[in-house]
Order: sequence, then C-alpha cells, then structure tokens
Amino acid sequence: MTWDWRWSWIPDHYDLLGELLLQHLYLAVVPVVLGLLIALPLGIVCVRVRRLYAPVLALTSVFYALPSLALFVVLIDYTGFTGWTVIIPLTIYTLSVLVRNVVDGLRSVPEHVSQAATAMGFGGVRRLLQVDLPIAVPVVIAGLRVATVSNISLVSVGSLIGISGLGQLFVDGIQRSFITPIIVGIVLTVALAVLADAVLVGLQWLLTPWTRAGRSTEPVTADPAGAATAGVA
Amino acid sequence: GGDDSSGDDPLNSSGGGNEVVVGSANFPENVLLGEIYAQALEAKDIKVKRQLNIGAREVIYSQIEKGSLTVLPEYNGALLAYLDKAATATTSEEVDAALKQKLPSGLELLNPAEAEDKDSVAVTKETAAKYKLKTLDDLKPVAKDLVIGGPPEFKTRAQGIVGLKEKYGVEFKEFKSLDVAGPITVSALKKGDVQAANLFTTDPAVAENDFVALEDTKGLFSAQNVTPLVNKEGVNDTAKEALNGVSAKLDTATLAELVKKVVSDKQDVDAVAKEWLTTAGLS
Amino acid sequence: MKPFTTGGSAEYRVITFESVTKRFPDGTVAVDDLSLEIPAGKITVLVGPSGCGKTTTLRMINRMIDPTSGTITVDGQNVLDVDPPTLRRRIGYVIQQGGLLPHRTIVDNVATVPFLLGHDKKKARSDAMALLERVGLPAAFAKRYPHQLSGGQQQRVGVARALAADPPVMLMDEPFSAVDPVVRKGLQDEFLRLQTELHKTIVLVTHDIDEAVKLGDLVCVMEVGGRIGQFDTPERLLAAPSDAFVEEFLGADRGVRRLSFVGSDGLDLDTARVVTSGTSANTWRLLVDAAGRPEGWLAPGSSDGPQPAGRVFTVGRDSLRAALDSSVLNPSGDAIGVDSDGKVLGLAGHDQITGALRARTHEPSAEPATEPSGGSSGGSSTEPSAARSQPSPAGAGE
Amino acid sequence: MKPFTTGGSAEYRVITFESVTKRFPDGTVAVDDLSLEIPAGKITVLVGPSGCGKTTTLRMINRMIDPTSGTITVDGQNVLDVDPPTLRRRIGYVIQQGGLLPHRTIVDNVATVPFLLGHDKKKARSDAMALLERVGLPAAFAKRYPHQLSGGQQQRVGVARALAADPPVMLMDEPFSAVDPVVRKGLQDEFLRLQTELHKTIVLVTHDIDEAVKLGDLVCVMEVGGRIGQFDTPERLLAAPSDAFVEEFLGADRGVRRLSFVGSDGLDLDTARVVTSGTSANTWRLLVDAAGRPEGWLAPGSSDGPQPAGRVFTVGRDSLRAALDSSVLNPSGDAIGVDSDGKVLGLAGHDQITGALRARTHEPSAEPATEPSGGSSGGSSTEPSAARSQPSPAGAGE
Amino acid sequence: MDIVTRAINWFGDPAQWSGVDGIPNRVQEHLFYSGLSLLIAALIALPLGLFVGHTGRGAFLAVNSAGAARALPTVGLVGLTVVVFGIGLTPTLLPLVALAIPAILVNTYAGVQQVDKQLRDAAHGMGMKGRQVLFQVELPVALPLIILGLRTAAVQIVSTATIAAYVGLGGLGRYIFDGLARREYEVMVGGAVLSVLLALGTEALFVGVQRLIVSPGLRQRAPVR
Ligand SMILES: Nc1ncnc2c1ncn2[C@@H]1O[C@H](COP(=O)(O)OP(=O)(O)OP(=O)(O)O)[C@@H](O)[C@H]1O
Ligand SMILES: Nc1ncnc2c1ncn2[C@@H]1O[C@H](COP(=O)(O)OP(=O)(O)OP(=O)(O)O)[C@@H](O)[C@H]1O
Ligand SMILES: [Mg+2]
Ligand SMILES: [Mg+2]
Repeated sequence: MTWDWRWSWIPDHYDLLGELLLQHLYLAVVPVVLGLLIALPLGIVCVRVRRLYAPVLALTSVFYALPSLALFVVLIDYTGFTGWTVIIPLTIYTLSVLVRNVVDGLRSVPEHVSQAATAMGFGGVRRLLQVDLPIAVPVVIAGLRVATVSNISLVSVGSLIGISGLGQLFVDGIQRSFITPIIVGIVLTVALAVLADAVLVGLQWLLTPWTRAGRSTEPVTADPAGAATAGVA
Repeated sequence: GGDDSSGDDPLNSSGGGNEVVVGSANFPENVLLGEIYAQALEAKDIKVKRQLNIGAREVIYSQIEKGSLTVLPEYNGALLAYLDKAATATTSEEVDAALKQKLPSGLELLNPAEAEDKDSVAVTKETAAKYKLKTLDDLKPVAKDLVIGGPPEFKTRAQGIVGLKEKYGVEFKEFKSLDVAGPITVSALKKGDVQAANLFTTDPAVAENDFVALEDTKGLFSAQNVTPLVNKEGVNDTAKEALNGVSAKLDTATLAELVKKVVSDKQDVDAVAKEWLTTAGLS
Repeated sequence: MKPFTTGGSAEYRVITFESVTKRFPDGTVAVDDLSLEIPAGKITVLVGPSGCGKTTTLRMINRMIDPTSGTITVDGQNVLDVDPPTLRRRIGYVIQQGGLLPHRTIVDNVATVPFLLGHDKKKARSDAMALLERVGLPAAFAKRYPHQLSGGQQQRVGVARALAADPPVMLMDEPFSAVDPVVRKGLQDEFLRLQTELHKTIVLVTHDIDEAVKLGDLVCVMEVGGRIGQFDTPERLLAAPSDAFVEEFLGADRGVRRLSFVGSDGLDLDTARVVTSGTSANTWRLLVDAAGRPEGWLAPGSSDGPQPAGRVFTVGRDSLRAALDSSVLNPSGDAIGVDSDGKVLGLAGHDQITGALRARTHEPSAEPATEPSGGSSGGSSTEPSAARSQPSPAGAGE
Repeated sequence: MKPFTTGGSAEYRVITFESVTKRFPDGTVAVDDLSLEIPAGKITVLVGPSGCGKTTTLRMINRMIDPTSGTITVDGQNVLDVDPPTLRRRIGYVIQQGGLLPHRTIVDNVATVPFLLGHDKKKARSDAMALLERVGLPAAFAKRYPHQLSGGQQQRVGVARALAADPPVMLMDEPFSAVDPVVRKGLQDEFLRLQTELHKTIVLVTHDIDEAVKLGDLVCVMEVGGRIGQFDTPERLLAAPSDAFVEEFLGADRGVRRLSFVGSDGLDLDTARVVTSGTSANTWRLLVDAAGRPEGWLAPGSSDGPQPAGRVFTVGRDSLRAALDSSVLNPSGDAIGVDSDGKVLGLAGHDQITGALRARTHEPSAEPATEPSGGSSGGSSTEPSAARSQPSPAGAGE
Repeated sequence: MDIVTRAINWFGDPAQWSGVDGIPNRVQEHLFYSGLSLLIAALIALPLGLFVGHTGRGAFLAVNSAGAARALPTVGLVGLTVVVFGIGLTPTLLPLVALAIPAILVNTYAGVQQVDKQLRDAAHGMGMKGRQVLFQVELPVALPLIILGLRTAAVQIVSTATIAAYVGLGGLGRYIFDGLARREYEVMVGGAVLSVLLALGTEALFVGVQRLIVSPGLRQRAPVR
C-alpha cells in the first residue's frame, strides 16, 4: 500500500486548514441564509394559496434529486470559479428542505390560536410576524439544522470541480494516496457540522423561551380535542 | 450569478483585473506546475490567485478562453490534440507550429520547456511477460482480450483509443473510465480490473509498481512539452518573462523528481515548488 | 321577520341581528333569516344541538364570518362598516381551547390587545397583572407560558385577556367545555361573580343546557339551521318551553331545576319548634346553641340525645331548591332556614315548601313568552344573579 | 388494617387488597396501606380528586404497576404469582381515549385478545362482530379504522374489546371522560344496560362524583394519598357521608340526588281526582281520554277548558325524584303517575311525595355504613339497575 | 436550446440503449449499487432503531451520532476507502451506507418512540408481551415514519450513487463524469436527467409501498419529517 499516515502533516498545515475551514463554512452557510430568505416568503405564499403547495413541493423534490455534481458542472460555465457555483445548488437543496418546514411550521399554529389572534384584531401582516412566524420557529429551525448539516457535507462535492473548502483535502489525498488529509478533512467537516448544529440549537433556545419552560406539576386536563370533535356519537 | 466573473462579484475573491489567475488540471503534476508558475509570478511581484486542481482540460480550457483563468500549465501535444482532433503533428516543432494556427487569438502559448510528460500505455510486469509485450504493436493480437483504463477523455481523443486503432490497429475488449493517471488508475491496473492503462511517463507509480510503459514506435502520443498557456489580456510582459524563465529551466528528469517528492514523499506542492525555484534561481 | 325579543322593557339593545342569513360556499345554510336583539349588560346564552349555527352566529358579530345577507349592528353601528381588526379589538373573544399565544408569557397574553392598540407596555402589563388577580390567578403565574398551566387556568387567562381592553361586549364560544366537570363548575361560578362586578354585554355559546340555564340572563335555544326555538329567561324557558323541540332539548328534571329560580325569602318559617334546651315532645324540634346555630334534632317521643342536623339553607340568598334539599336531608323533613351568619331563622316544613312552589311556579306557564322578563312576582327574576352567587345553585348534577 | 367492606353479606370477594402500599421511585406515595374488598358481579367505582391514587390502585390489579408492599388477590390468587401477560388477558382493561390500535380495523381491534390467545381467527372475528352489536355499533363499522369513528364510538369499541375474551373482571380508567357530556351520558346508559346482561366484576375509576353515583353499585371515595374516605353504596354515601372530606366531595344537592335512589312504587296514588269528563269542582282534577292518557287539568272553580298537563312519571320504574319533578311541573302540584303504557294510574299529591321521602330516606342515616347494602326497604336498592335503566334518572343536571 | 436537442438526440441514439455504456446497463448498475447500499443500511439501522425506540436505551447516543453522521462528507469517505481498499464495490457502498443509516435510524427510532403512551399501555393491558408490543403495535404504527426514513435514504442514495463513477465503477455517474471530462454535455445532461428520474421513481416506489403496506388506519396521521 502506498498510503500512509503522517501526524506531522497536521501542525504543518494549520494555516491551510484554518483557511479551508472558513471557506467551507462560508460555502455552506450562505446557501442556508439564501435558502431561508427564499423559503420564508415561498412557504408563506404556499400556506395562503393552498393550490400552490403541491406543485412547489413537486418541483423542490425534483431539485432535491438532482445530482450535485451535475449542477456544479453546468453552473461552472456561467458562474466560473466563484463560490456561486457551489452556493446556487446548495441554496436549491436548502430550499427543498426548508419550504416544507416553513409550511409545516406555519401550519403547526393551532387553529384555535390563529382564530383567537384574528379575533383579537391582529391584521394579516401583524399576525404573521407576531403570531405565526414565532410559533413556527422550532419547526423552521429543525429544517435549518438538517439543511446546514447536509450542506456542510455537500460542499465537499465541489472539490471535484476545484471549488470547496475542506473538500480539497480529499482530492489532494486521493491523488496522492495520502490518508492524513482525507481523515483530517472528514473530522473537521463533522466537527464543523456538529458545531453549526449546536449554534442553531442555541439560536432556537434563544428564540423560543416558551418551549424550554418546564411543564408545571399541575394536572393538565384531558385532551380537549376529544371533547371538541366528539359531537353526537 | 452572471456569466462572467468580474471583480465586482462579491463571491469572487479575485481582487481586480490586474490579478493573474493560475489554474491547473486535477492531477498532482499539473497542480505542482501551476504552483511553480504562481510562485515564479509572485517572485516578480505579480498578484496571483490560484485556482488549482480544477478538472480535465476539457473543463479548464473554456475557462481560460473566457478569462476566468489567465495562466495554465499545458502540454503542447495534448493541447493540439484537443484543439484539432485530426492533428498529426508529433514532434515538438510540428506541434508548436500547428498550435500557433489553431489557438484562438485571445490565447497565447509561451515557450515550451524541455520537460516532457507523455501519455503512455502501461501494463503490469506480469502482463508484459505473459503476452510478451514491449511496444504498442505487440498489443495488436492480444488486445481483444484486454481491458484498458484511463481518464474518460482517453476514449474519444485521437491520442487515445481512437489513435491506437488507427495507427496500430489495436482494439481493446473494453474501455474503462478511471481517473487522470491517478491512484484509481494505478489501483485498477494493479488489481487487474484493467490490464492496460493510460499513465504518464513522469508518474512515479510506474517505477514503484514495476509497470511497463509500452514503447510508442509510431509516434501516436505527441510531444508533450510543458508549456504555459496564457490569456493575452490577463498577463503582461513581466509575467510572460517569468513563465518563460520557468520553461527555460525545467527538464524531464527534474519534473519527474519533483512529482515524486509530492506524490511519493507527500511533500506539499508549495514547498516543492519553492525549493526548486530557489535552486533554479527563479525566486 | 320581526326580531325575537324578551319583551317591552326599554333595555338598550347593544347587538342586533336583522334577517341575517349565512350560507357557506358549499351550500350549507348555517343561519337562516335570524333576527335577534341582545341586551346590554346581560349574559345572553346561545344554546342548541351541535351544528345548529351557534358558532356561526357568534362569529358574525365580530366579523370572523361575514353574513350572506341581513344586517348586524353593535352599538347601533353596522358591523360591515367597521374595519374588522378595529371592530375586533373592541370585542372580547373567548374560545374553547383558550387560544392563548403559546409563545408569550401569561401576562403578555393578557396584554395582547392593549399592545396591539399601541398602549404603553408597562401600563398594559400592570393592568394585565391586576386582571390576572381578578380572575383568580396568582401573580406567580404571570411569567409562565400557557402550556405550563392547566386547562382551567388557561381558560381564566383567556377570560382575562378578553377583558384586557375593557371591551363593552364579550363573545364566548363554549368557553368552559374543554375542562373537566369539577373545574368547569369552578370557572362558571367565578365567571358569574366577575359579571356581577363588570356588567359586560356577554354572548356565550354552549351546547350544554345546564350551563345555559346556570349562566344566562337570557337563553336563546337554537334549532338546526340557525332558527330560534325560544329566546327567554332561563326561568320561563324551564317553565314554559314554547314547542316540543325546546322541551325535548331541555331534558328531564326541568321541574326541579326550575326551583332554582324561585327565591326562598317568601317562605313562612316556623320558629316554634326551634328550642334552646331539650325536653321530650311529640314533634321534631331543632335544638340550637347560644349563638343560634343548629345543634341537633330532638326526635318526637324520644329522650335520646339529639340527632345530627342536616343541611341548612340561607333564607333570601338560596333558592327554593336549596330549601327542598335541606328538607330531604333533615330527619324531620323540615328545611332549616338560617341567616347569612348561620343563625337559625326558623323551620320550613314540607307544606311551606310545596305551598311556595305552587304559588310561585305556575304563574308563567299560563302565558308563555309574551310578558316582560321582569314582570313576574318574587325577587328571583329581577335579580337573577343574586340567586346564583352561591356555589352550586342551578343544576344538581353539574 | 381491617379491610373496608360494605357489610356482612356473604358476597364472593373477587378482588382483595390487603395493606397495599405503592411508593414510586421518586418517593411519591400514591397508595398508602390500602385494604379493600371488591365484590363479584358488581360495579365498584373508585372516585376522588386528581392525584389521589385511583389509577395506581386500578393498575395494580392487572400488574401494570406492582405494589411496593401488601397483597392483591384476584379470584383468591395472589396476582404476583401470575405472569403479567397471562393475568392481563384474563382482565379486561378500558382506558380513557380507548387506546385502540390505529392500524387495525375495528373488528380486529375487538378481537385482539382472542388473537393473542391464539383462538381461531374466523371465530374470533365473528364473536367480535357480535360484541360490536352488543355495544350498539352497527356492523358497517367493523371494517373501519379507529380514526374514522367519533370519540364516543371509539369508547364503545374499547369496551367491546375488553369484553372480547369474556373476562370475569374489567378495569376501566375514566372510560367516559374524553367525550362531551351528551355523548358521555349515552355511553353511561349503554354501559349500565350492558352490565345488567353481563354481570361482570367491574372496577371503574372516575373523578366525577355524579358518574360514580350513577354507575356504581359501590362507590369508594378516595382521599389524596390513596386512603379510603368511604366505601359504600351510592345511596348510603349520599345519605350519610362518613366525614367532612367525603361530604365536601359529594357537593351540593346531595339531598335531592338521593331521591333518585328511592323508588316511586310505594306512593299512595289518588285516583279520585282522575276524571274522564269535566265538570266544575273545587279541587284540581285531571281529565283523561278513553285510553286513560292525560288530557289536561281542570282548574278548581273554573269552567275554562283544561290546562295542559305537565310531565308524568312511570310508577315503579321512575324514582321519587321523577315524581317530585312531575309535581313541580303540573299546575296542581300533583305528580301524575302512569304505567308503562302511559295510562294514568293516579295522582300523588305533595303530601304523598313528602311522606314517602320522610319514610324512606331517613333510615340509613341513623346507622351509617354497617348494614348490608341490600337491607333497606323498597325495590330501588335491591334492583339498582332497574331504577337506572331509564335515560336520565340519577343526577338532575347530567 | 442546443444542449436540449443534443440531449434528446443522445437519448434517441440506438447506441445508447445497448452495451456496457448503454443506458440499460448503467441504470442496472446504478440500481444495483443503490439497492445493495440501502439493504445493508436497512439491515443495520432498522433493528437498531427498533431496539432504541422500544427500550429507550441509548437513544441520546443514537440520535446524536446519527446527526453527526449526516455530516460525513461522501467524497471524503470515497477517498478514504479508495485509498485504503483500492477501487471496487467497497468504496462505493461504504459512503452510501453511511449516508443512508442516519435517516433510517432516526426515523425508525422516532416512529417507535412516538407511539402513543396510551396505546402502549393498552397493549400491555391486554396482555401483550414485549415482543408482541413491538411487532404488533409499535412497528405497524411506526411504519409510516419508518418508510419515510427508508424513502429519504433511498432517494439520497440514488442521487449520490453517481459517485461510484468517481472510483471507476459504473452507474449513471459514468455519464456525468465522462461527459464532463469529454465535454460531451449532452451525455452529462442525459445522465443527470436519468438520475433525477431514477430518484423520482424511487420516491414513487416508496409511496407505492407505503400505500400497500401501511394500514389505512394510519393514513390520517401525517408523518413527521
Ligand atoms: N366554513 C364552513 N363551510 C361550510 N360549512 C360550515 C362552515 N362552518 C360551519 N359550517 C356548517 O354550518 C353549520 C353550523 O356550524 P356552527 O359551527 O355554527 O355550529 P355550532 O352550533 O357552533 O355547532 P357545535 O356545537 O358543534 O360547535 C354546520 O352544519 C357546519 O357544518
Ligand atoms: N410513575 C410515577 N412516578 C411517580 N409518581 C407517580 C407515578 N405515577 C403516578 N404518580 C403519582 O402518584 C399519585 C397518584 O397518581 P394516580 O395516577 O394514581 O392518580 P389518579 O387518582 O389516577 O389521578 P387522576 O384523577 O389525575 O388520574 C400522583 O401524585 C402522581 O403524581
Ligand atoms: Mg360551535
Ligand atoms: Mg388517573
């Protein structure tokens, strides 16, 4: 076997690793932000205009099924060696995940809550901003976590066309049958993902104080839905 | 994203028009050459952006045409074969002459180096012994039982499967797409997934694995002098001088030695490049 | 169609329906040509079987649903002329599951409408705290989130929230039905107590006739299709159901329940048999202590110690029903009437009670639903909430 | 501790608790030194405030929870000696939301235990169909899935399922509390009807005292900490609460509710004032038609047409409470007693009713909780379900 | 436009429909890698998920390591296995299996764990034993989520199995890599279209399977993602 492991490679390349890490993070996070910015209005529209949701969902799942490499290659003709070549496909993936979560999140607002909000005189935009969106936060963040983690993993595919952060370590390692950069790259990618995930969990913690307040010990009465739907047997 | 990658694009880290963008294909020797060019340019205080390890020539070439890349380490024969599938030139001189005509006006080839890295068809020692193979001609009677591997583009280009058939009448049982003379090709050859493979003459793996590179008696594989290809608008005369300086000093033995340092000794390309440039007095 | 009304008294009609019809896009006619006048400062209950259009009727008032035809006015103004959010902020709304905003603390939930109206946040919060206290929630709950409260507590918050902007009108859609019977009863009592202080105009929807009778100053029994079966005071409803549907809907025990609406203050109390020391006699006598509180019964012809006294009723405050209960629970068959301090005022024998029943309860049935609500004798109907402020006066089984 | 029992009658005690204590790992003592004997073939209701240990007590019977100390026997056998699955297959278990398997059809849900026992599938299914019919579900429901049924229908399936293996014992934990009051009442009535056919030993948990009184042959009122407040027949519970906690828990209206347990068959009916043609007289008289059905009241001293007759009660079947109701709802103050065909048997005046009350209702209170449950006179307590099989006999407000 | 016509022509070319490099063979190869990976992943993740969900043991570990495993870069894994094991099936399957395990594991676990407590209680109360509860109640009730997990994994595998071409194997990735290297964009586009179609077909297949094996009684309950 021509591969071997060299510890010394790691300290020798701290600078490179730092740079790649940052680049990787950048390439993974920008799509998440862009995806969110698109998914929010799109999701809101889909909730309002129910007929739109099915086609949008179909479209996003087609996007989701596109092989990332093919997208990169097609895009490189238009966007060259800019980050866009990676960012656009990843934005599309993020979008596919997030639209669903935004819609689910907005729909997770209990009917009686939105009814009550309307009845208290919340107008359309206010209701969206002050009631629907905050309540949707946990579900949206769940989607963001999935998207972020999978983006961090997907950025590496960009290395096959020369654009990526930590993915370069893989290409380099493969070309030289050198496992040290490959393993370091894998470890750093996973570490980055875990860290990014932790940040999102923290964000959720900050944004949703109500979910972390423990349940009181007082008995909560029987599921009201049962009483509401029973009607006459 | 737009269809050009000019400097006002926030995601394009290239600072401005005066920056030289050095690209390379995705195999270690080419990456190393790119790095050598880059450092040679930097030695002349030219701002350089590296865009190494991109992909096959087929991908890179369009980028230098557009100006996304401005400098590429090229191999003159291969480039000609790419630009003119019917090209017949094989010697360095013929190739360079033919290239001058084919090259688009925006691009310019600088001076070729003496260093050559030719394509070759290699087989294992055992295969060579079994079929008594020494030259490509020897393949003719046995090729129908053999599978050949190489980079995907090897299948369709003249200096590949096509030329093998035309010049030597050699037809393999099957072609398998592998990587550009990289570990996958080497591994496939070693494991017997393919019995013949397209490897480079500078590849240290050939020696390390006792592969036998079959002799190209009919000059199928053209001269492959390492030559800087530049986009005229992207480089000034100082830069051209620097790149020609590299060509002047680089010979085949040196190149093979440098590649070995990177691939076998796992040294970093930038260190290897720097060391050589220093010894060559180019830094 | 001539509006249903409870009679000629010059009450200010704060909400009116005039020939209102609601037909949903799918063709369902939920409310059909409804005319109704809802008086100010009273609790009006809409009751009826499931799907009869109660919720639809209620929600047309604050324009959660717009009528297909007809006019609805609140405070004399056609609701269609008011921008819905503006209208809604003036009308409190309480629904079954509470509809609390899960992401806001209790105090912020209560202050929602003041916040919406752009009131000073600090002031709105301190007002909200006062309201929480008013609905019987400890201040410690203010910083909690809705899910940390029990169903009953959430309902209280819902009521507090509806009161926060001090709206003259409150709409309540089955506000107490999501909680268990014990908690429900507590909430109902609390609610009645609150209303005696606030005198809001309240429209309350329920499908539980007992709740309707217990809570309503006026009860509107609706039939499927949003037609009015009867619109009357609970007392008159029980006394004289206008048709078979209403009678059927009122269910069994209508009679005994009526007694809840008859005050006990007209009873002739027998004081002769209330004694402070025991000697043998041939009638049941009640022994009282120095403070006048019941000590026990002295059985006729027996010189044993006194037998324990059963339940008592408070004269004036309690209804005839409580008096009847007392008579059943005392060994002599007499009801013990006490004053608000628990001092015995006298005994009401069976004859007294049944006499009072006969005297009071058969009047309205002769002339159903045409007389003004305050017209009949006795204090009960002019001051209905007085008879109700006791813990559980109305339905026995609630 | 001496077990609580309802007296000396030689009933077979199918389930016994002996000094049973349950302490949860977190230190909560849910049940403390409980001793109890549950008779065969009867409905025993455990009732008490939330958290008092009812569910824990129930679940120890089928070993869903094992006691910390003490012994529980079913059919004389210590439950700890039986492998839990085996034990549980012999004991039906019904819980609040039904706990139906959502992925199985209704008929397969009902046949779950027979399937588990390895019975013939076809036979199990046809038995299940029969059970569905028995609990009042149309055969068309058999192929549906639980979510396609309303809450009340799901509850019926839950009961059918518990009955499927024909277990001698059924445990029911708040089986009717997840449905609305109207449906709940229907389920309760259905359940009582079923029990008159099946005579299972049933232990039922509820926190609703009205439900306890309505359903239980015996009611065990539990206090927080799993102690027994009182274990008695509903009638005696209402008549003589053993302590302040129990009395408080029983709530207001205890007296009138007691009348539900007194049969109306002992009433002396006055037939003299039942007439077939009207002439003026000085008493209220009831005009009946040729079939003996009430036509209306003739007022004393008036020659106007007859006034409409109010509610009637069925002699024997209805309780004294229904009779009282009838008397309040008729203008003369008399209750109209009819037979099961609606033919008038006679009138019961106030004096009759109150006389009956006095005669019947004060006996038990003198000697609380020592007499056998079947001991008092009258048909109601020896045949309790007879008085209950009418739609709404017990609590007025239910 | 041109590329579309070229891609259509490519599909129309009879040469594409036979031989080693023909569409049928490539699709078959692709399905083979995908199916095998999914099978291996399911054999690992399903029992694990059922166990963790049923017993609640190791849930924290399972869920979190599955979360981290989602971040494993496929290219890195391919590289690592290629360098260590050389080319062949292993470097193709290992990353794909690694890709599929988290989705299957987490959904299976969540499916079982989310089974209504009341329902589990009722099952025990009827005298079911642990295994019976698992296989007669928890598993069937969790089925929609389990199938969702398998479906997600399968789609991911199918669209990622193109990497097999990177290590010299076949499958639809061959078209993408070869087309790229040879600047035959119609081939690349053709390969991409085929792999999207395959992914959608896979999705449809699982929806069909779900229809077939999930009890109609569970359809009402919208599965969580
Ligand atoms: N948005 C709607 N579209 C179509 N029909 C509707 C709509 N909302 C209500 N309905 C129908 O209108 C009728 C009245 O509904 P409504 O909700 O007012 O009844 P309700 O008296 O409040 O009943 P419940 O006691 O069950 O709450 C019902 O038949 C109902 O099905
Ligand atoms: N597994 C447990 N661990 C700790 N404490 C428990 C557990 N189960 C029940 N308890 C506690 O034991 C006490 C009795 O609980 P149990 O469920 O038997 O009450 P209950 O009478 O059925 O109440 P409810 O009417 O609310 O159902 C309560 O204080 C409860 O909090
Ligand atoms: Mg309603
Ligand atoms: Mg309980």
